[in-house]
Amino acid sequence: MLLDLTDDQEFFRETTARFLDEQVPTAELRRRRDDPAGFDPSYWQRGADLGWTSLLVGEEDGGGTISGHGVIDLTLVAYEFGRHGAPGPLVPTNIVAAALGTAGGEAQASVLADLLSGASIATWCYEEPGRRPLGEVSLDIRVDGDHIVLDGVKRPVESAAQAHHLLVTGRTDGGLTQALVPASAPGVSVTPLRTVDLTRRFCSVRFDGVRLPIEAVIGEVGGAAGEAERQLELAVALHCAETVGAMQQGFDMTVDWAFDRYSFGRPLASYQALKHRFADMKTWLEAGHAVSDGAAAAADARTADAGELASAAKAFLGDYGTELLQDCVQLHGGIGLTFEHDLHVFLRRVTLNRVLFGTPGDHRQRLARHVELREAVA
Amino acid sequence: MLLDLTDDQEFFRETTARFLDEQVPTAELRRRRDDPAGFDPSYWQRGADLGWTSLLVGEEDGGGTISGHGVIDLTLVAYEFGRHGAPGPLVPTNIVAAALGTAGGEAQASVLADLLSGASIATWCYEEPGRRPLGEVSLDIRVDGDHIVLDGVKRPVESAAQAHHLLVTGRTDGGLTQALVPASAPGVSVTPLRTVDLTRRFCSVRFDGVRLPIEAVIGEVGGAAGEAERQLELAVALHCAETVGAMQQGFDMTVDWAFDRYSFGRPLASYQALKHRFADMKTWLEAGHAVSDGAAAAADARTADAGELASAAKAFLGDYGTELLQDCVQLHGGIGLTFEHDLHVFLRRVTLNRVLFGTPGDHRQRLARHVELREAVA
Amino acid sequence: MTVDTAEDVAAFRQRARQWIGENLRPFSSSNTMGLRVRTSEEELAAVAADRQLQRKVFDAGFAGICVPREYGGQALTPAHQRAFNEELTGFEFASRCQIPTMSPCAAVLLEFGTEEQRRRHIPAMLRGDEIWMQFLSEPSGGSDVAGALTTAVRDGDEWVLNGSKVWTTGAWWSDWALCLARTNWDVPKHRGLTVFVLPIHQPGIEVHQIEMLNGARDFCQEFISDVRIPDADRVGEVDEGWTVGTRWMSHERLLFNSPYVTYPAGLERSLAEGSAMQIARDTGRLDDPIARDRIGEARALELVGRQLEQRLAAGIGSRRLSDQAAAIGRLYGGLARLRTATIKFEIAGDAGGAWSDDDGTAAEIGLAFLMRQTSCIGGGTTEMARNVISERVLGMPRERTLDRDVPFRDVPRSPSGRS
Amino acid sequence: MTVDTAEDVAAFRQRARQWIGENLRPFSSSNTMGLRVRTSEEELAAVAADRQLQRKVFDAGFAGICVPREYGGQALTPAHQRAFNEELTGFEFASRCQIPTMSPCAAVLLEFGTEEQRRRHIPAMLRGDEIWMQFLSEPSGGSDVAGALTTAVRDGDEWVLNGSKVWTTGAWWSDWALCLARTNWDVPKHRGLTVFVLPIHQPGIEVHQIEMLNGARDFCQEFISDVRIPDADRVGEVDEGWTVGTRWMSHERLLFNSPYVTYPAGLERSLAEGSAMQIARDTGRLDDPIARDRIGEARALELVGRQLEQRLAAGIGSRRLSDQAAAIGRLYGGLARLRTATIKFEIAGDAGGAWSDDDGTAAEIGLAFLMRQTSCIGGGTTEMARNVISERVLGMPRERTLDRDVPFRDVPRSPSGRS
Repeated sequence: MLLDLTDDQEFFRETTARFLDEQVPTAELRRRRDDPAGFDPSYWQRGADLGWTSLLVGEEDGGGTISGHGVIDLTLVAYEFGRHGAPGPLVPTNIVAAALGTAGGEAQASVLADLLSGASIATWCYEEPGRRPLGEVSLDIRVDGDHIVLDGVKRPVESAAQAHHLLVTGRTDGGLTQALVPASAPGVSVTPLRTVDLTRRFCSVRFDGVRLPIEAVIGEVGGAAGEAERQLELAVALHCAETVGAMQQGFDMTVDWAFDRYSFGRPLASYQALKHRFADMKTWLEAGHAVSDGAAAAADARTADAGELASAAKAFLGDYGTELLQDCVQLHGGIGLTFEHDLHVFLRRVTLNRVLFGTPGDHRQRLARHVELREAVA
Repeated sequence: MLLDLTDDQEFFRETTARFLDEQVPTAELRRRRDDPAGFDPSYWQRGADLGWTSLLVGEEDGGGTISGHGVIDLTLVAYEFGRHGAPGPLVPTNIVAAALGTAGGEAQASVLADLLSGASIATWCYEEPGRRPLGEVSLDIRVDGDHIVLDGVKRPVESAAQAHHLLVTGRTDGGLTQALVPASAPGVSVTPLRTVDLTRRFCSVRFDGVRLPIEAVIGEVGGAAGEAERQLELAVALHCAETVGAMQQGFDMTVDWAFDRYSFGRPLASYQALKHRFADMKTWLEAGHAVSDGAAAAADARTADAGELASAAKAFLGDYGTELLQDCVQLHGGIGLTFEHDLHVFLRRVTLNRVLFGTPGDHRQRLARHVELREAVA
Repeated sequence: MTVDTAEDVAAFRQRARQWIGENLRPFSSSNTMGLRVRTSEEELAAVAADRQLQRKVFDAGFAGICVPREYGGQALTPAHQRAFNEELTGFEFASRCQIPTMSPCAAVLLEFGTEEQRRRHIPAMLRGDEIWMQFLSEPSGGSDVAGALTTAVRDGDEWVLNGSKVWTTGAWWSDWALCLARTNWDVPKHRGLTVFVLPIHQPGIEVHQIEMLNGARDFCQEFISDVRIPDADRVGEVDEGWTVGTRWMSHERLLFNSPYVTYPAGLERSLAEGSAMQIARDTGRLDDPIARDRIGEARALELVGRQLEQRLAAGIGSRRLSDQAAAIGRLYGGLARLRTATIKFEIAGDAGGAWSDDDGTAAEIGLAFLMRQTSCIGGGTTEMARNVISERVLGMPRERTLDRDVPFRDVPRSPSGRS
Repeated sequence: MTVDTAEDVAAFRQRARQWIGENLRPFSSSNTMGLRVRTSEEELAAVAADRQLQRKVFDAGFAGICVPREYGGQALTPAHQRAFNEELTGFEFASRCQIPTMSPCAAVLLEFGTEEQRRRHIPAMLRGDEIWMQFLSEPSGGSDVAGALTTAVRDGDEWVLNGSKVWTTGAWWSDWALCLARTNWDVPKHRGLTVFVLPIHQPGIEVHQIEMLNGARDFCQEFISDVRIPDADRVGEVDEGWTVGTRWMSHERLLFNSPYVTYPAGLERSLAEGSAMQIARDTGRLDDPIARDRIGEARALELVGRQLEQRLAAGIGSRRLSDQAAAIGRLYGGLARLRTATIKFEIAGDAGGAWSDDDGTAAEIGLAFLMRQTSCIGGGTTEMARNVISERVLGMPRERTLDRDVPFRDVPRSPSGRS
């Protein structure tokens, strides 16, 4: 997270942090382990009141930022989500809200308003089963007169069983098309997946000849590749901010533990072999803060290197996020593997985030492509 | 190296170790940095007298083992070569001698006798330039009546500029063919390469329409794939034994250093962060001994898993050999990077061995293939 | 019956093979301890089945192969036990009656127990009537087991115990415990310990099942309040518990290699969940060079690990390596298993994070990844192994301890009182 | 001239840009210090060229931009120096007259030197007439620079120096040295040090060029025998050398960010030898997914490193992070460069071990791999960085030192006498 927030940003972050402290302490997260949604609608609505859903949407559409940099502001919420292991469809709802704010038509105005108010939630159906390069989409969106027809499977999709609206990215001839699909549309079937996470819920979503009026299309038919990439950058930046929050929390807990826990008459924090591992962890953590902030700032300013920075952030945080939390477990010993301990809440968060919207390996392939294109120009 | 050698093996190892102590102390290796061969013929001949060249050849052909397990006996020499950073074409000459002993005809009998006596040396031309899976050979060996014709390039080839005989592995139609080529044959051109090593010399060898009587073929035309694989297993096992020797020497030097060097009034060996790294290194070292010995025993006994164990040894030792020596450098600090220090002799050895006869990555691909074939059977 | 006149190993093996083939069912992981998450009812049923199975082996004369006859055993040699274990490969066995019941608990009683203690407990163990646990680790202790805070105070012919023990596998369905307790706070820590045996299920002992993050509930914690133990249930001398404790831990480290433990040879190796190659197949990455690179790496680690185990066993056996070199195998094994769990998770891709039951071997790989550090924590941490290797194998200076030469009550302890 | 009336940065930048464009040649790595292995003749020619170039910059009024006018400088601000450095990107510069001459040496003289010392040396430095070295590290010392054994003994108005210094880059062609010496063995180590300046080329100083394993001969070792220094060449108080030394090392850590150093902005980044992608191209692995994975990893490390440097600079600047947090950047940078060197070596395949000149960027990558640890040794080891991060940033207990509260002569030292 940024070291120098504005006063407004700091107040905003602090408000969300306090709200999450109250609403979703780790005991509450444990209690909700089998809750199908993982959160109450009222929780989400109160979060929307705090501004969780409006930061990527222009004021003319009912949104607004804290600092003029909505993406950065939103990463403050994401960071606190990571630090608390908080539930709620923060990433997907904001992605959909941003997409509707940018390219949504009249048909979607009321949907957007409901998303902003927290009255309804939405999710983005992007990734697909099976190995493929990140960003390769095969779900079929066919134009049939003044209708479109969707066929294919998306997974994993966050909160799909709770979402009222599904933003679906599919392929139409050579290009990408995005459509907003009511979750209740005939032909949509949602199957819960099992996950490593305790708080968030993911599903596989199948579209069997789902037929909608062409007004469901967001943006241009066959011309949504740029929007999809933009959404991917946002999703990655937000997950990275969450991951950094979870890393920070796990790290802080483990530093406290090292000072408090005595072994052979000395605190763990006095053992040089452990001290050096804490130094490594601190370095990964600060590097993680730095690149996560860099990716958020680039996505906010829509600079040319936003995609590359997002991939660098994801490649780095995917690997080092899990390594850091795993080393926190190691330093705790057996107690760090128990359900009653808080550590796994954060390990779960970074573990799942690591594989969402591209694994570190997927993003390294993207980075290589960036390097190749740049060197070809140079 | 094996923990429990027979008395004969121990005497044999010790004899070679003493000879190398005398003949090629590290100061001598430094002195020969620009020597085109890196060693004198008399050195090699005396080594042959000690038994360096005869271990993979049957008694009927003038060879003989120490323990009845010639490959294991030879790894004792290779281990001492690694521990001393010793020069001389140990690996290639033995590979060629083994090949001639197994499949050489009358035509090669005197060549083999000269290799065993140390009067002449030979090398194996196997690897080729450019990326390809390990073992894929493209040098062309064409049968033309009662002659064969060779066209292609081999590199890196050890001691090619000093060798009198070149065992060349090439492709004839669908199969592999091996031929023994006099280094003086018209059409053979040898170009020295630069290397990371100080003691050994490597070249690129070009064969331009090299024409030889068909008696030059070792074994069957088009039927040498098994022999080539066998030679590869031997080469890998011997390089692994060398690498373990170099690791042991670097490790021992660094342990001594850690006890002797004081920092802030304490020996380095008293700092837990360093102690834990020594523990890791010791573990890699013992694991390296173990798998190197395992690969040698399997190659000696020609068990079905010899190829897989060779690849496991190379994959492990390629990576951990260099990591161990690099950490020895780190623990020495700047002095470990100077030319006057001995450490780089061993770092060079493991670094070059790492990429000869397949990189660790090449051997990991081979291991995956082994797993796949086994699981297909199961 | 002496070793000379004992049945030779080949004949014993033949007899064992025949009996096993005629009487035991094929091995199934569904019933074996620790291999799956089970409901309490399922676990209790499995315990009862294990007791019956152990009784069947006992009645056939194959229980306690290395245990003296006077305690219900067969008085044969470790070679006989190995032969039995080899013949047992692929068959069911009483997993819950082996570790820690036979080793270290029975082993410690054989070495330090009174004649009465041995005659009372060891035959009961061999019949499956008594399942034992180790009351060794404590919540405050971590790697420092000699720093036990659980205290036994003498009261006439009895001792009164108070404290807490943890990481007892299956204590909630076990019968007896071997317990390390502090009997003197006024001497340095290793000199004020004593070992006892006690029944687990009695007033004053509350057994709490610990849920692990993957849902497993095998481990327990016990809260011990004013439990009274007759002095007859003391093992070894008062305040000499560390003498017992050192051997206790040495038996513990033997695991399935203990001559008192019946365990199908090679089982551990065959129990690995889906191989990296299977996961690649199930996630469509069989042709992905990166996945194959990782598969090759996992295979190399496995093969190197086997060679290392053989080298260490041979070297320790022939005294070319010190006993402490076993820590090298522990460190390698911990790190290799950790890396392999990571490789599998990486190959699984997003199915490692979110999966359906249709994902084959990729399903639940994410949970294994969450539990990854188990291999570097359980049975002594890799940090302790690194201390042992550097100090005991390489002879480097020992870490400074602040608890050696002072009365245990004066040892610095956590400011929060948590430890 | 005060800062108020100084030329503003924009105008200065404009003037600098014009002068640079009209007077300087494009940057070429062939002449720059430390970038290639050179013969002695080549190196001396490059030194002479650097002196001339420095003089040219001095004559144009662009040398010592932040140095006071009375010592030959321009008395401008760090912002002016940054602007100059930015305009210098892509142009030649006097690489051998910057570090350590201007920082830390000139910086230390400005802070602790006598007026006479400053007037004598700093203008000479700015004109390219004096090139300075640091006599700081010693063969015995490693990371412990305060443990200097080089000794200065007072003799009337003079001091007599004996000892040895090492890791002085280019001492054989340099003029003066800033030297840390022990003046009192009867007090704890930090309290018996004094700083001096001295000419390098004089009887009693033997300069030995150290050959590195890749053939480079930039580093030197000096053997100092009975060298006499007037007390006027002492810097700071007697036995207060650690006060000077602390600031000295703090200037040293600034490297190219020192306001006294002229260095083209972004140069370091552009100096990397063949990129991982170029090596992949030159070895035919451009389509190899594994090579591309590593290329992506190297790129991620580079981008993360830039973001981290910015974060640390901003945080230290705004006091949200302590100065000690710079060690985080040092550790990251060392490990990232190490990993990148390994990646390049791996991509090069067998050309990394044996190469011909036709191998393009893959040639000599093996030598860079042999030198890999340089990034984790030079300028303070990564081990020291980890100590700083854990102790000074995280506040963990300091390592026990046995040299703090005892007279330096009683500090435990190597049994072999090597250190």
